[in-house]
Parts: sequence; structure tokens; C-alpha cells
Amino acid sequence: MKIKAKVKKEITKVKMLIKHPMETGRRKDQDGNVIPGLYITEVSASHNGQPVFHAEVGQAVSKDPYMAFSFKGGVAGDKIAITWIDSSGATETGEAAIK
Amino acid sequence: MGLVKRTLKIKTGVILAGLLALNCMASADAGNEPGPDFKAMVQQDIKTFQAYYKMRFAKVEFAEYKNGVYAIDSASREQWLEMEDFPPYEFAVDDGEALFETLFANGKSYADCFANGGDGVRQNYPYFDSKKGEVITLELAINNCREANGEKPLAYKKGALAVLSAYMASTSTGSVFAVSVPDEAAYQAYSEGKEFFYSKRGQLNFSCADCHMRVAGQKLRADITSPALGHPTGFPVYRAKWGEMGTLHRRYAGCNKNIRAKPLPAQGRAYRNLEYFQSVMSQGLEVNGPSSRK
Amino acid sequence: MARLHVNKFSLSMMTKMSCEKPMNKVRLLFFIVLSITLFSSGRLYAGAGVKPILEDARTTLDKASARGFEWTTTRKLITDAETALAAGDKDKSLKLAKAALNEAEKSLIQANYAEAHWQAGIPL
Amino acid sequence: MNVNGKSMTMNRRGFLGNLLKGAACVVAATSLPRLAFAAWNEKAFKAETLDGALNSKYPGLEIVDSTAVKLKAPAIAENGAVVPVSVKTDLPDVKTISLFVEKNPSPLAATFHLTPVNVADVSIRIRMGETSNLIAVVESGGKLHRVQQEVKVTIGGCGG
Repeated sequence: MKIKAKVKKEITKVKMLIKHPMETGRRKDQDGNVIPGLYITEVSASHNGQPVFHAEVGQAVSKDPYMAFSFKGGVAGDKIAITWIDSSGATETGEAAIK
Repeated sequence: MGLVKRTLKIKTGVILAGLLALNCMASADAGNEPGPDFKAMVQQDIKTFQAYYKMRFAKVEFAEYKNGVYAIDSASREQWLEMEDFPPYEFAVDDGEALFETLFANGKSYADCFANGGDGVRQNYPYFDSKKGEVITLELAINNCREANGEKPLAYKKGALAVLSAYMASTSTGSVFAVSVPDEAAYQAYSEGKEFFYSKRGQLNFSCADCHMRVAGQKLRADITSPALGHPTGFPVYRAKWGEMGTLHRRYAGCNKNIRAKPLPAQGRAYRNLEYFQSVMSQGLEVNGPSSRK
Repeated sequence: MARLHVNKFSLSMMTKMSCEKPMNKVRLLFFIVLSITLFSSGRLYAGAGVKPILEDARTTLDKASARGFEWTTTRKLITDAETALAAGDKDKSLKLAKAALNEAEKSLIQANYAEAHWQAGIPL
Repeated sequence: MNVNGKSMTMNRRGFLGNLLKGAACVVAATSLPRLAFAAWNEKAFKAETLDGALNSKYPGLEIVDSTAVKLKAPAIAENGAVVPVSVKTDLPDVKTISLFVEKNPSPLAATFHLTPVNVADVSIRIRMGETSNLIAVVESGGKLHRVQQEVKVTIGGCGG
């Protein structure tokens, strides 16, 4: 996962890029077998441990999902942590400091 | 019929003999006088090629052609800029860097094979290797490096090779392409690439030039075709369609399939010469790879 | 759609042949040889079996392929003709074999044409 | 058409390869940080119609068309696989922002839950199977403020 967080005029903009296949469960492989669905369902973010963002997403999100949100109160050096969970229960957490 | 054929044969013979004679005279001349000025011929080609796009798209700045179709298609450019803001190929660059820094079994690394340790060299590829008598692309050089160090070559269209190439390109961002045609043998390779570019092929009977010069910027089926000027500058690319990285030769293959021409092998002589020609035509543009495409 | 393009292709070649009056000798020769090849192959197979047509299609296609001008559609026509033949559908296999030969010949013409006239494709 | 059919198969293959790669890179974290995952609204995400998704997501909420919600999406998507979309609003106390693609097999694409510190400005890249209306709703003041736009998705180009 890649996270870019930047503060400008008191508003921190956080952008994330997650490496994930986002399989819809509707596609077939070359032998005609359905590729099982595997997609991120939720993404949460915290700023210095306080929740600042939560998204529920579905199969319609593109492969290697990109999302961005903004919040007030962040200063350079603060920690942003982002965690996602997918339909198989796998999760990943990434961290970045606000610039 | 037999008679016609025989007459033809005789005719062919006469013409061939004539041609041969001409040819002999020409080569005899070449012995005394300096040969054709290949460099000047290539410069003239570049001038006319680039002038063509100036004529077609008067308002587009030359430097913009490094952005592919987005140089001339403002509607898709906006979406492309959104992608480039946080492009999916950033993963590829990281992966490529990790691979680049992984030592071979013999303890050596990619850095040992390239000038300046492989840092910022993308703009020097492809080049004509006069000793080997062939065009060396960056991807071929990467595999040559592997083989010289006892490693297996990588597949040419995607995967590890594409991410290695993406990483190496990323260290050259902003450098101007420095691809030249140094001698007659190089000119031969360049000419083969040029011939490929202008030759119609496939069931649809299109040449590269048909789609990417004459109708560049216009809709061909549902897509606006990209200008050929600058084609190699942004590669390798992350295509939304592929959902992953791919090399220029993977794109060539896709393009050939679209016109229902059987693709030629990636990194085969034909595609390498084509890349050489296209890179020479793009003289003066900056390295802008890796980049994202639809 | 594909047909349309192919027709345009042969059409453009025909106009090229008839419009350019002072056609140079080499070019003229080239087309005469070509048309003889095509004409004769067409003659030879009228009423003949599928196999020689397929054989010819394959050889012709291999020639075009060696020069980088194979079409993506032709080998499939050959395979389909073979399948139909094996299934005993003679009419279908003959039709497919002829189509394959036709495509193979066109791709070879295309290779020859490109070699002789690629420079005509440079715009300006 | 032929060409397109072929390239689609290739695409599938590519995706399969990526599925495997993607699965390999997922790290199963053993110690999760304290980030609560509210229950994923399965019913809304699996609804097959726009109304079904809206009703499951926001039962009983009044929907009003609003000019206070700014939806930014391309008029013609370059590729339906990656359509960049942004939603912004100055409406007060925004609780959630949801995005729907009317003609997708499952119309609900995403719901963003905002907190009082958030600025109502979110972006995401989504898939669109075909030309469709894209609908953004902002939940604020007990109402749903809606804006919609058509996004054209073209198939069958030259992107080999």
C-alpha cells in the first residue's frame, strides 16, 4: 500500500493506492471457470490513533484501488494509518507521516 | 500460357541484367567517392516526420508529444492526469527497484552491466551495436545482462522485465532521448524499421503510419489514435486494459493484432528495428516512462 | 466489415494499376507475375479436392509468414477446413480451404506490395 | 468484433495472473490496530437494482436533487475499468457519501462515512461495465442530496 498525506491550509489530503486484484467474482478464466470473487470491503484510516475515515466498498472499485479523503486538524509529522480488509478476511495496514 | 511465361522470363532476365549492371556501376562509384551521408539522410527524415505533426497539430507544443495520445486529446488528458496523480505504476517502480538491487547468483548485479550503474540511462536506448550488428533495446540489454551472469532470460512483454524497465526508465525522467544512427549498418536497421512503419499489413491492410500519422487524433472505431511521434517515450506503461505493466513490444503486438496481422516476436529483429526507427523519429523528446495508459 | 476492407484493398491496388499510366517495367512485371500465379492457382483447383488447396494455402501462408505478413485469421481457416474435412463435411471444408488460400495469397501480395511500394505510404 | 473478443480473453488471462500475484502480496496481519470495521452492508452491495441498493443503504430517507453536491467524472470514460470520480459538497454535517452506477450488476460502488473532522471531498477510481448514470448521494440533515451524471463507456476501440 502507498499513502501520500499532505497538509495545506489546515486541511490534510490523504491519498492511498492499494495493491489488490479486486476480483468481482463475475469473470471467467480462459477455461471458462469463474474466477472467485476477492475484493476489498472496507478501508479505515486513523490520524494519531483517532479514526478519520471509513469506507465500505464493493466489486465496482477498480483493480489496485485508489481513494482520497480530506480532514482538518493534521500537522506535518503526524501519523496516518490505513487498514483494509477484503472479502477473504485478509487485511493490510500501511502508515505514513503527513508532509 | 507457357509462351507468356517464357517471354516473361526473358524479360525478367534482361531487366535483372540491367539492374545488376547499374548496381555494379553504383558500387564502383562508391569506391571512389564518399558514400551517402547517412546522418544527413536521417536528420532529413526526422525533420519531415516532426514537421508533419507540426502541420497536423499546429497548437501542440513539441515537448508535449512525450505524453502520447494525451498530447492531442484534451478530454482523455484530464482523466490521464488524475491517474498520473497517483499512478498504479508506482508499485512497479518499487518492485523494479527491488529486483534491480537483487544480486545474481554469482554475486554481481544489473548495475554492473550498465553505464553509470544503470542509473539514468534509459534515454540511450535503443542503440545500434556495431560489433553485434544489431539494435539493442533496454529490455534486450537487461536480458543480455542476465544471461552474461548465468541467469535465465525474462519474458519480454510483462512481469519482471517490464517492472525492471519501469524502474530504470523512472531514473531517467526528463532526460532527452539520445538515439543516433552512427553508420551504414545502423542505417540499414533504421531503414528496416522505417519500412515496417510504412508497410500495410494484416487483414485490415493498415500500416503504422495509416493510423498514427494520417488519422492520428481522429476516431478509429471508438478510440482516438495516438501520434507516432513520441510513441516510445512513455514505455513501459501500466494500461487499465491490461491491469498491469507492459513493454513497448507488448503494445506493438496488440496493435498488430488489431489490424489482424499476426504479431511478430517481442524483441525480435523486426520490432527492435521498429523501436529504433520510432525512437530516432522522437529525437528531442524527454523520457517519460513509466506512464499510464487507458 | 473484414470483407469490406479486403475489397477496398484489392480495389485500391487495381486503381493503382490502371491509374498510373507510365507504370514502370518492374512494377508491371511484378503484377503480371502475381496475376499469373493467382490465375493459375485458381484454375488448377476448380473442381479438385480439398487437400491440395489446403497444402497450397499452407505453403503460401508460410511464405507470407516468413516475411512477417501473416494474418491472424488465416491459420484458423486452415484448421477449420481440416476439422470440417475430418467430420466429413466436404462442402464446408472446400469453402474454408478456398477462403484460406485466398487470404494466404492476399497476405503474400501484401508482402510483395509493401516491399515494392512502402515508400508510397510516407505522407506529405 | 473478432479482434475485440480476442483481446478480452487476453485481458482475462492477465487478470487471472494478477489475482494470484495479488493474493500473494496480501499480508494477513495478526495484530490489527484498533480501527473498527463497521459491518459491511452486504445487502446494499449485493442489490441488483439502483432502487434496491438505495433502499437497503438508506431505508426511509427522502431524496432531493441538489446543486450543492459536486460530482466530477468524465463524460466519456477512457476505459470503463478505471473511471476517476470525485464528490465534493459544502453541505453541513455530512454523515455519508455514496456512489452508485445504475447499470453495474451491483449498483452500489462505495459508501464513505465521514466524521466531524472530515472535509466532504472524496475521490475513488471505479469500474463501469457500460454507459450508465453515475449517482452520488450525500447524507446530510436527515436527507439524501443527489446529483447524477451520465458517463459513456466505449468498447471496441483500438486498444489492443
